Amino acid sequence: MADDHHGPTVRIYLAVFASLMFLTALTVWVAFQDLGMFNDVVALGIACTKATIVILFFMHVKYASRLTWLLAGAGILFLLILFAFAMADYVSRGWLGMPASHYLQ
Amino acid sequence: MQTDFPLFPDQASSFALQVDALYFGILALCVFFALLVVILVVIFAIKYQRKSDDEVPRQIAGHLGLEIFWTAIPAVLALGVFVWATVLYFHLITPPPNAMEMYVVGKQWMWKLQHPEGKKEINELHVPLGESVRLTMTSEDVLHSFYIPAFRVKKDVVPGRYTNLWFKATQVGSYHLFCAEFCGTEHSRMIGTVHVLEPQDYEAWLTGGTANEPIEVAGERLFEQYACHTCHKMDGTGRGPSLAGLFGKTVALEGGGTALVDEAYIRESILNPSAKVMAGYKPIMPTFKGQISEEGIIQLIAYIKSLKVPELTSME
Amino acid sequence: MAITEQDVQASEDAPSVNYLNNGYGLKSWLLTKDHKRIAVLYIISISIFFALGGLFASLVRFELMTPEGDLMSSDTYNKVFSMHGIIMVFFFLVPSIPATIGNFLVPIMVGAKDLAFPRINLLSWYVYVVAGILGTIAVVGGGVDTGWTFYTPYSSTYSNSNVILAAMAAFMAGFSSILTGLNFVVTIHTMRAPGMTWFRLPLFVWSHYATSIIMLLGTPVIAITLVLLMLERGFGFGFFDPNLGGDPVLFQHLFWFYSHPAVYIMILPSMGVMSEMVAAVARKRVFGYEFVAFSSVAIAILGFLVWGHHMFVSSQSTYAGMVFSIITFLVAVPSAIKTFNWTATLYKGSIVYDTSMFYVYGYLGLFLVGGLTGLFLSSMGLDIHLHDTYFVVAHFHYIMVGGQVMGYLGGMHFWWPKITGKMFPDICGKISALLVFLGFNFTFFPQFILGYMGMPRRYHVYPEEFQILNVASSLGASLLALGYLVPGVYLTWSIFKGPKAPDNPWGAKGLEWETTSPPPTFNFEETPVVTEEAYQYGQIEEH
Amino acid sequence: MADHALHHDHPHGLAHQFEDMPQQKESAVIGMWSFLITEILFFGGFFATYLIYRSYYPEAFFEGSSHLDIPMGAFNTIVLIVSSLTMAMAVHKSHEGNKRGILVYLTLTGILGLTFLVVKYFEYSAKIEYGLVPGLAWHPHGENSPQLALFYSLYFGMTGMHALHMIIGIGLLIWVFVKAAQGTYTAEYNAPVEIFGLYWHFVDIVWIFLFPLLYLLGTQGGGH
Repeated sequence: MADDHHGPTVRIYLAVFASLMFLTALTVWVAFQDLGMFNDVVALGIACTKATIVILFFMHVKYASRLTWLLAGAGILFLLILFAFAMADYVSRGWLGMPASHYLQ
Repeated sequence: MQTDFPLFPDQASSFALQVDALYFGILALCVFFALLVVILVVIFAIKYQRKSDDEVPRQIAGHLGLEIFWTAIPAVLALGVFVWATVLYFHLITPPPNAMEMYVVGKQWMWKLQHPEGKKEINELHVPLGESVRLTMTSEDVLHSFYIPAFRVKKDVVPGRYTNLWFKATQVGSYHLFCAEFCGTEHSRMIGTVHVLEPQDYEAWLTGGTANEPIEVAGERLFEQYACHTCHKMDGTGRGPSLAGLFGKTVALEGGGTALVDEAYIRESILNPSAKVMAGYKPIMPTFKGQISEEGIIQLIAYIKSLKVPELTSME
Repeated sequence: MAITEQDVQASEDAPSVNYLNNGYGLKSWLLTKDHKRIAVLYIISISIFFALGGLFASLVRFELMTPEGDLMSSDTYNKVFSMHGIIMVFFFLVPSIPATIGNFLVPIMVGAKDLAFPRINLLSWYVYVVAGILGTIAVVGGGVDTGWTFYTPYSSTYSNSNVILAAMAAFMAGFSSILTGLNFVVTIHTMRAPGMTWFRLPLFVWSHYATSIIMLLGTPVIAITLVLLMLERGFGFGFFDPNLGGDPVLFQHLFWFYSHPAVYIMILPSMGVMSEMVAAVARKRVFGYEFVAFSSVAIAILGFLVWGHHMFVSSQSTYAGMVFSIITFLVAVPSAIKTFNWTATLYKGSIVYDTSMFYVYGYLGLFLVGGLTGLFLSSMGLDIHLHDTYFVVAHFHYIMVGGQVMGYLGGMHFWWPKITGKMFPDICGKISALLVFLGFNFTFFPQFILGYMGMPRRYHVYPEEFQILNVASSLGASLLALGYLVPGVYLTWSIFKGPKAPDNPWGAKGLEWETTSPPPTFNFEETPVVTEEAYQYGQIEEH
Repeated sequence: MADHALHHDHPHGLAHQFEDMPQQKESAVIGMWSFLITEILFFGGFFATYLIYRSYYPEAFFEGSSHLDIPMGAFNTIVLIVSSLTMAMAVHKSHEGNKRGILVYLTLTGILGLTFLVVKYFEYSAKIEYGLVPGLAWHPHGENSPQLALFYSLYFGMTGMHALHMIIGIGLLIWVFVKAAQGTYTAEYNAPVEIFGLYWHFVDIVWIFLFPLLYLLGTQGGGH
C-alpha cells in the first residue's frame, strides 16, 4: 500500500521539534517567575500544549482516521472523569460546615 | 427483646420508621415491576407456545413510542426515589445542635467509648432514652464501621481523622453494635451492645461504678501534663493563642485563609501544629504525634471545648 | 428441538476438517492461535477456578450453619471468603463469558477468520494462567485475608497474609482481560465481513464491544491501584496509610473506579447472551434492536460515573455522594430498557420449550431481583443501614451469580453444539436450569432478610437469631452446587457419547449458525457477505 | 473489504486473518491506540493520587520538589524530545521503505533513551545518598516528614514506572531494529515501526507532564 494518508513532512517534524524545545525553555523560565497560583496553571497549560503537539504530529493523529481521534479522546475523557469525580469528593468534604473529616492528620 | 426467629430488626431510634418507610416504598415499586414482567413473560410463554417446528411468527422491529414510554417512566420513578432517599440522608447525617457528645475509638478488635462525664466503656454503650447523641469517632489502626442495626445508623471509622454519627433512641432495650467494615481476624467479634435506658436510669448508671472523672477533667490533667498551659494562657498573653471560647469559631490563619476550629482542626494542631497556624502566632509549637493516644487527644478536645470565656462572642 | 434427517445428513456431509480435529497433541493446543481453541482452553481453565471458588463458597456456607465458629478459626474463615471472592471475581466472572463464548463467537459473528491479534489472544490466556498459578501459590502458601476488596490500611500494613502475591495475581488477571478487550475492540472495528454494518451486528457483539470499552478504560486503574498497594506494603512507600501521610479513602476511589464498572464487565456479556437466546427461543427479531444495543454502551459509560455509591458511609463527601447516587439511579434505566425489550420480544413470538428457554426465563427472574434490589442500595438514606450487610451480598450475587452465571451456563448450552459438534440431552439441560434457579433463590433470598435485620458481611460468628435464615441459605447452596455439577456431568458425557450436532440445531439466525458445527479453522469456507439485518426470521414489520 | 479471501498468494507480511494490507495496518494502529488508552489511565491513577495529595499538602510538596535537580530534569526533557524527533524520523523513513534510514534513526533513538536512563540513575543515586527514599532510606524527621515521604513516594513511583516503560521501550526498539536490519520492513509493510513509534511518543508525553509537576513545583516554594 502506498502511503495514501499524507503523513507530515520532515519540515513539519522540525517545526514541531523547535516548538517543543521552545516550550520546554518557556516552562522552565516561567517556573522562576512568581505568578502566584498561576504558576501551576501556566506549567500545566504548557505541558498540555506540548502533549497535544506530540499527539497531533509525531503520533500522526492529525492525519489519522476519525476512529483514532475517538480512541485518543476517550482515553483523555475518562482520565478527566477519574480526576473530576475523585477530586469532587476531596474538594467538597466539609462543605456542610459540619466538623467534617476534611483534614487528614 | 429478641424473639427466636425474627424477620425484621427492632425499630429503636427516631430514624427507624423513616428508613423503613423508604424501604417499603422501594419494595412496593420493585414488587410491582417484578410482577409486571413475570406475569407478562409467563402469559407469553403459555399463549405463544411454538405450535409447529416451522412456525415463523410475525416480526416486529420495535416501537419508538413504547421505548420512550418505558425509558421515561423508570427514569422519573428513579429520580423520585433519589429525592426521597437523599432528603432522608441529610436528615440522618445532621445532628441537632444540642446533642450529647460521646466519643468512640475503634481498634482491632474492640470499641472504646467515652461519655462526656468521663465514664469509659468497652464494647458497651449506655445512652439515655429520647436524647440526641452525637458520636465523634476515630480509629487507632484500620478501617472499622460503627453500626447499630436497630437504630439504622452506620458510619465508617477511619484512622487519621474524625467521622460523626448521631441518633436518638426511642425504645428502651439492648441492641447489637457491630463492626461492619472488615478489619481483620476477629472482625466478627468486634461487637457490642447498646443499652437504651430511661433518663433517670441513665443518671443512676452514670453515677454508679468507679472512675467517674469527667472527660474534660482528664483532658485538663493532660493539658497540664504536656505543659500546654505554659504557652496557651487563658488570658491570651502566652506564645500561643488562648483556647478559651475558641471552639466553634472561625479563625484567620497565618498566611491567609481561615479555618473552623472543630475537632479535626484541634487534632491536626496537636499532631501537625505548623499546618494551620492562627494569624498572629509563630509556628513554634512542637508536634505531639506519637506521644498522645487517640483517647488522650479526644480528652484534650473535650477540655478545650469546655473552656468558655464569660462573655462569649458570637459564633459566626 | 427436533433434528430432521436432512440436518443429520447435512452435518455428515460437512467437511471433515474442523478446528477440533485440525491437529492433535498438546502442542497443537498450547501453541494454537485459533480463537476457538483458545476459547476452549479458557473454558477448561475457568471451570477449574469456578470449582475452586465454589469449594471455598461451600466452606463459607458450612461454617455459617451455626452461629459459633466451630468448623474453622476466624483466621481461616477470613482467608476462605477472601479467596472465594478473589478467585470468583478475577479468575471466573471477569473472564468467563468474554474469554470463552465471546472469544469463540465474536470473530464468527462479525464474519472474520480470527481475532485481529491471534498471538495476543494466546498471550492473554498464558497471562491468565500465570496469574492463576500466582493466585494458587498465594492460597497454598497461607492464603490472603483482606477480602477481594483489598481495603487499606488493613491490606497494606496490618494483614499478615500473602497480600502482595494475591494483588500480583489480580494485576496479571487484569492484564489478561485488557488484552482480550483490546482484541475485541479492534476486531469489531476493522474485521467485519462485507455488508456487516454496525446495525447488523448481533447484540452479543454489541454487548462485547461495550464490555471491551470497560476492560480498556477501567482495568488499568485497578492495575495502578494494586501497584500502589504493593509499593506501600512492600517498600513502605506511603500512599494510603494515614501513618505514612496517606488517605485510606483514596484507595477506595481508585479501587471502585474499576471495580464498579467491572460488575458491568460481568453482566453485559450475559445480557448479550440473553439477547441472542431470547431471539432464538421466540424465533423473533429482538424488539427495539437499537435501544438494546445503545443501552449496552450507555451502561458501559454511565458505569464509570457511579463508583462512589460503594462509599456512602466511608466518610466521602455528601455532595460527591449525591452525584454518585443520582447517576446510579440513572443506570437502572438502560437495564430496565433491556428487560422490557426482551419481554416485548417474547410477545407474539413462537416460544419453544427447550433448555434455552428455561435458562432465559431463569435469567430474567434472577436479573430482575438483582437489578431492582440495586435501587435500595443506591438510595443514600437506605444504604446507610444496608451497606456492608448481607443485603449487599445477596444483591450482588443475584447480579453476578444469578445473572452472569445463568447467562454463562445458558450460553454454554445454547452454543454447545457449535463448540463441540455434539448435542446434549435436552431434559438434562432443563433439569439443571431448574436446579440452579431454585437453588439460587434458596441460597440468596434469605440473605436479603438477614441483611435488613443487620447481619454484617464477612462475619465468622454471628448472633443466634440469625441462625435459621443462615441454615436455609446453606441448604439452598447445596442444591445450587448440585445444579452446577449436573451440567458438568452430562456436557462432558455428550462430548464422547452425544449425538452429532447439525449446523443449526435451534433454527436460529446468525453467521455462527451458517457455518459447520464445529466450525472449520478459519470459520467459513468463504468470507460471508451479509445482506440482511440481525435476527431476520421473517419479513420485518415496522411500527 | 475485498472478498479475495484466498490464503495463498498473499502479500509479504500479511497475517492470515486479514484480507489485505490496509486492513492489517489499520488494525495495528487501532490496537496500539487501544493499548495507549490503557496506559493513559494507568498513569492516570498516579496523577490522580498526585493531584489529591498535592492539593492537601502544598507546603510539603513544594519542599520535596525543591530537592529535585532541575537541570538534570530539564536535560532529560530535552533528551526525550530529541528522541521523539528521531523516532518520528525513523517512522518516516519506514514509510519510504528506507532500511538504512530506519536503522540510523532507531540507533539515535536508542542512544538517547539510554542517556535518559543514565541521568535517571544518577538522580536516584543522589536521592538514596541523601536518604530521600521513603521506607528504604529515609532521613527527614520533621513534623511534616510523612507528607514529604508522600511526595517522594509519588516521585519514585511515577518516575520509576516511567523508567520501566523506557526500559521496555528500549527492549522493543532492539527487536524492531533487528527486524529492520533483516529487511523485514518495506514501504508496504511497516506497521511494527509505526506502532512502536506511538509507544515511544507516549512515554515521552508522560515525561512532559512529570517534569513540571515534580521538578518545577519547588521553585516557588511557600509562595502560596
